[in-house]
Amino acid sequence: MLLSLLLAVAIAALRLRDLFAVVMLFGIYSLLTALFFMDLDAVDVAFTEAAVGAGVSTILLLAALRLVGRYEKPHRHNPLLPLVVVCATGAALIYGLSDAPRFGDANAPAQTHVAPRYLSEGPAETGLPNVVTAVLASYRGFDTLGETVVVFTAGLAVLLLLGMSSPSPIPDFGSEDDQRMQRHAAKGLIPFILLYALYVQFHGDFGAGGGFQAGVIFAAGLVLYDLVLGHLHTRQVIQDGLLIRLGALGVLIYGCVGLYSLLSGQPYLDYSALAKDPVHGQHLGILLVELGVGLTVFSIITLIYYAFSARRVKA
Amino acid sequence: MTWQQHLPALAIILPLLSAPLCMLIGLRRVAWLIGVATNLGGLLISVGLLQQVAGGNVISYELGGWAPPLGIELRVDLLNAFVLLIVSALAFWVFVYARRSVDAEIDSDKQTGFYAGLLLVYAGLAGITLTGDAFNAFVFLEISALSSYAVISMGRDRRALTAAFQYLVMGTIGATFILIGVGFLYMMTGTLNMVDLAQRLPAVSETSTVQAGFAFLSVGIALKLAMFPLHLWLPNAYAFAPSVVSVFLAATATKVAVYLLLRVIFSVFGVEFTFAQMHLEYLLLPLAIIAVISASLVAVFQTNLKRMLAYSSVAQIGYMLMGIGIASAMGVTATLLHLFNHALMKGALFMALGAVVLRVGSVQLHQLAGLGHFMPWTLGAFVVGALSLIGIPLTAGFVSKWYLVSAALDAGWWWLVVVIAIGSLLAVVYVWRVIEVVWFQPPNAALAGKTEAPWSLLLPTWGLALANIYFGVDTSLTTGTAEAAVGALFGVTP
Amino acid sequence: MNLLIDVLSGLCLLAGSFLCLTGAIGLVRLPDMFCRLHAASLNETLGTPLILLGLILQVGLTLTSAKLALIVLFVLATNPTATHAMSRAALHSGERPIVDPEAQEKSSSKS
Amino acid sequence: MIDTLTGLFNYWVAVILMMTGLYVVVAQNNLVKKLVGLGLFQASIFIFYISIGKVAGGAPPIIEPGVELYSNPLPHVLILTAIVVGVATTAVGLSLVVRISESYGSVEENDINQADRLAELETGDDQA
Repeated sequence: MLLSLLLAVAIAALRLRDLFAVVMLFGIYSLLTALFFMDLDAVDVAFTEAAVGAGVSTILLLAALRLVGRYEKPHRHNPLLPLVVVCATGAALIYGLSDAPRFGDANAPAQTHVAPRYLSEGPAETGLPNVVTAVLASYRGFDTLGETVVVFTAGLAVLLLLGMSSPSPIPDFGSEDDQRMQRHAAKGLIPFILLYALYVQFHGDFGAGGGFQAGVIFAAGLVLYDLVLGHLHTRQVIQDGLLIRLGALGVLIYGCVGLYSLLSGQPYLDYSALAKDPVHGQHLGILLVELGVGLTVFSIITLIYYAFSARRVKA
Repeated sequence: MTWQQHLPALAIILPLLSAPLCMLIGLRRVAWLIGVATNLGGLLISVGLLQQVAGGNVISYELGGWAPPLGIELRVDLLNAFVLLIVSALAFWVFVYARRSVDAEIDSDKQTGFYAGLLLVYAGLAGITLTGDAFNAFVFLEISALSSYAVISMGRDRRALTAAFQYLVMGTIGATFILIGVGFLYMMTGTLNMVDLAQRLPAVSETSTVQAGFAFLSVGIALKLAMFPLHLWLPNAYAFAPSVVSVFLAATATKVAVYLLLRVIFSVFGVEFTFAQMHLEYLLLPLAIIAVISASLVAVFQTNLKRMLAYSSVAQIGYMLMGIGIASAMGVTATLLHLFNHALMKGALFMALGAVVLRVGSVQLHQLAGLGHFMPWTLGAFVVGALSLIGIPLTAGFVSKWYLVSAALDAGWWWLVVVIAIGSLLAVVYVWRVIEVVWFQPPNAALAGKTEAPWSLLLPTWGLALANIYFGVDTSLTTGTAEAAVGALFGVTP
Repeated sequence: MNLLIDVLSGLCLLAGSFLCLTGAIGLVRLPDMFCRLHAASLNETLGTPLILLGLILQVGLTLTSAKLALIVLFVLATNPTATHAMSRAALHSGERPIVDPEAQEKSSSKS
Repeated sequence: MIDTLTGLFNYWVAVILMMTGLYVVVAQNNLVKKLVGLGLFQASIFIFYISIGKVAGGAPPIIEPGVELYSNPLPHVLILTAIVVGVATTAVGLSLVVRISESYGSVEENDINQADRLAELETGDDQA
């Protein structure tokens, strides 16, 4: 049911020329995917997809549309080659799946080789009931370091491409009076959003969530503030140059936690070196690296949003 | 653990963390210094690693202290220690060269970010080279890819932007294909570790899932390494990127993709599966041959020298794939040697062009008539690199072609030798066009008053040019390492 | 007591679902932007909280019900604001409510 | 046959979604739409991965006393990383698109290619 909705949305996105509608459909698509992930027990992924796919991506796409124009030009194109490529890919996928283990099969190789070890030993070894966080931050912590660097790289790339935004008062979405209602609502909500972000940040070891989601939510709070109160206000709170430095700092926090264990004679990123009791060390290490992730994600997403929103439409 | 045992991790995290450090400090000169220091460190580390594995032993580094397949493992053997040496040596050399060229081509307020981006490209490549985990390779692939999109787009020409965009689309499709492939393999084996995969795959190698997984992995990597029909992103990306980026990417990025292909074909799946069962050579060889011939032909008609060299790179990748397609130890040795030697020659050639860009501001052939009289040293280095590219004896290029020809003859494929000869002849043609214009045509009036490139550019350029000659004469280091690495590669596979 | 709670929560759920359904039908059937917004806001401001209220009654006094209550508050705070912002934006971009019955005919046959 | 059809239903839909996304990327002319297509393509792969990890009757992998069967956490971890990579790519792609639109005045692939070709023909010089 959910899947057929997904399909309908995807095909509608393919056909529409109004890019604004396409972007909104893309957001809906992400939300539906998140629901679907929920259904498949992937709560952390659902959380992230809702925050990132439906939230951040959509905002970025809209911000870009403001700059490049909303309508796609009609054009003729020859769909033969793309169709061949797509059909070949599809055929290969279908061929590959015909021997695959059945959906939901508890005896599939994926479920019996490495994963059970995470589930049975993970909580004891890392002290965290949320196995996803445990695997993410400890067992495969190096991937997550890489992921944090990817976020940082994206911020760097956007900064190189669009440059630092100079605070300018132009984006005026209407007179004071026009925005009064949103302003009051937003002012009431923002503290709670930020509070919620902190909750997600520090509660990720027990429930769904973690540094990444928290960073996104924190950035969302700031973006909301920025949208409603105008640019000058937000930029008084926090500026670009500071943001990219905070992003760098987040990566360095993560990296230096690893370096610490390396210096104390353990392998890189072995958090058990952080405290006398290995499990305690793991817990501490995970908290610290999640903090680094949260910091980087928050500052880079805000930075990217700044870069897009400060850009003027050029004639 | 002693500090020597930490070298594999340090090789990756040193550049990975120095990039944010550059941004944290935010001064362009400091960033350059950090870059040089980091890359010097990286070079020393890779030499150290090569020494540690020289006897044929394999280092396994368990990140986070979790034994694979539970955690992520870095796995160093001769093959990737050799590739890491290529990448880090070139990275160091490029950074030494970079300062003047970057000052001329990049706005001063963006230089810090630019150096950080270069460091991230290097970190990503080092990560791909050393990791023993399939998904981790994907993550590092994306780090190097995202940062290369950024640094390519810093080119002065607006086409650098479209080239970077095209690369982004193709690169992301490639990475996503790799992700699908890894997913298929995970479905059938339940593991992501490459060694573990190699152990568990033979049992399920008959299933269509594994076969499709292999197909998706190969196509994804082929997109990244610009294998012939999937090479369209490469020429413009190299041609319009800043000079430093052209040098660095041409010398290293595709090499690492070739390494990844070798790893997948020989270590993860094994020769049994890839050649005896899937007959990869029927796909690789024809594509390699078409790549060599067609890309060389296109190169002949280019007027932009950087683009000419970029097409030449596509042809050279064709040679490397040919070596893999022969599927003998000799053939793969030729591929490895060519990885090394091609990095040297393309490095020298692109560095010489970078110096030309600095002085003349263009690499358009008709504007460079008689430039040899004004910049004899720069263009002298260009000639040395070009000779090596053709494969003249006593240059590095000759050694790898010699191995390739021997491998083809061993397999009894004389027609392949003919193809190699035609490719080399075409290389003579496109190189000669340049030499003729810059040395033997009367000087272009617009060039009056142009002077030789500064020492800070000439020295690294000549360093690489001389390396081309050195490794053409004394081949013991390169061939010895390559043969030993390939021996291990074929030895571990049943 | 249990029966009473069940009946109450059932009623809430039923009413909420009914409102959501009418809201959805209205969203499709009504002629212009503003009427549709009206329909959408109907199901959001009353339908969703009613459903959530029904769920709270089902769960009883636990942490989950506290979270549900927070969601209710959040929905009540944001949805009217969003509706307001959307209608303002529509008005700004030149959209006007349809008051003419003939135009209404035309527009509804078009969509 | 029936078993293949129903037992893999999730995967089939994911395949169709992947094909739709890939088609948008390859065939569309508008650069923004290409990026949306890339997003669709990647999101469908997320569905594929998460489906691998589902165990029928399993619970979310947050350990609680009394629950025996959990879904596989590993694909979740991988996809968390992949989602982040995806949004990073989108951000970089969009900033490229913005710059392209500023220097070419268009975000349609045909227009851009044509502008490049014209410039090269006029000057005989492909380095502006």
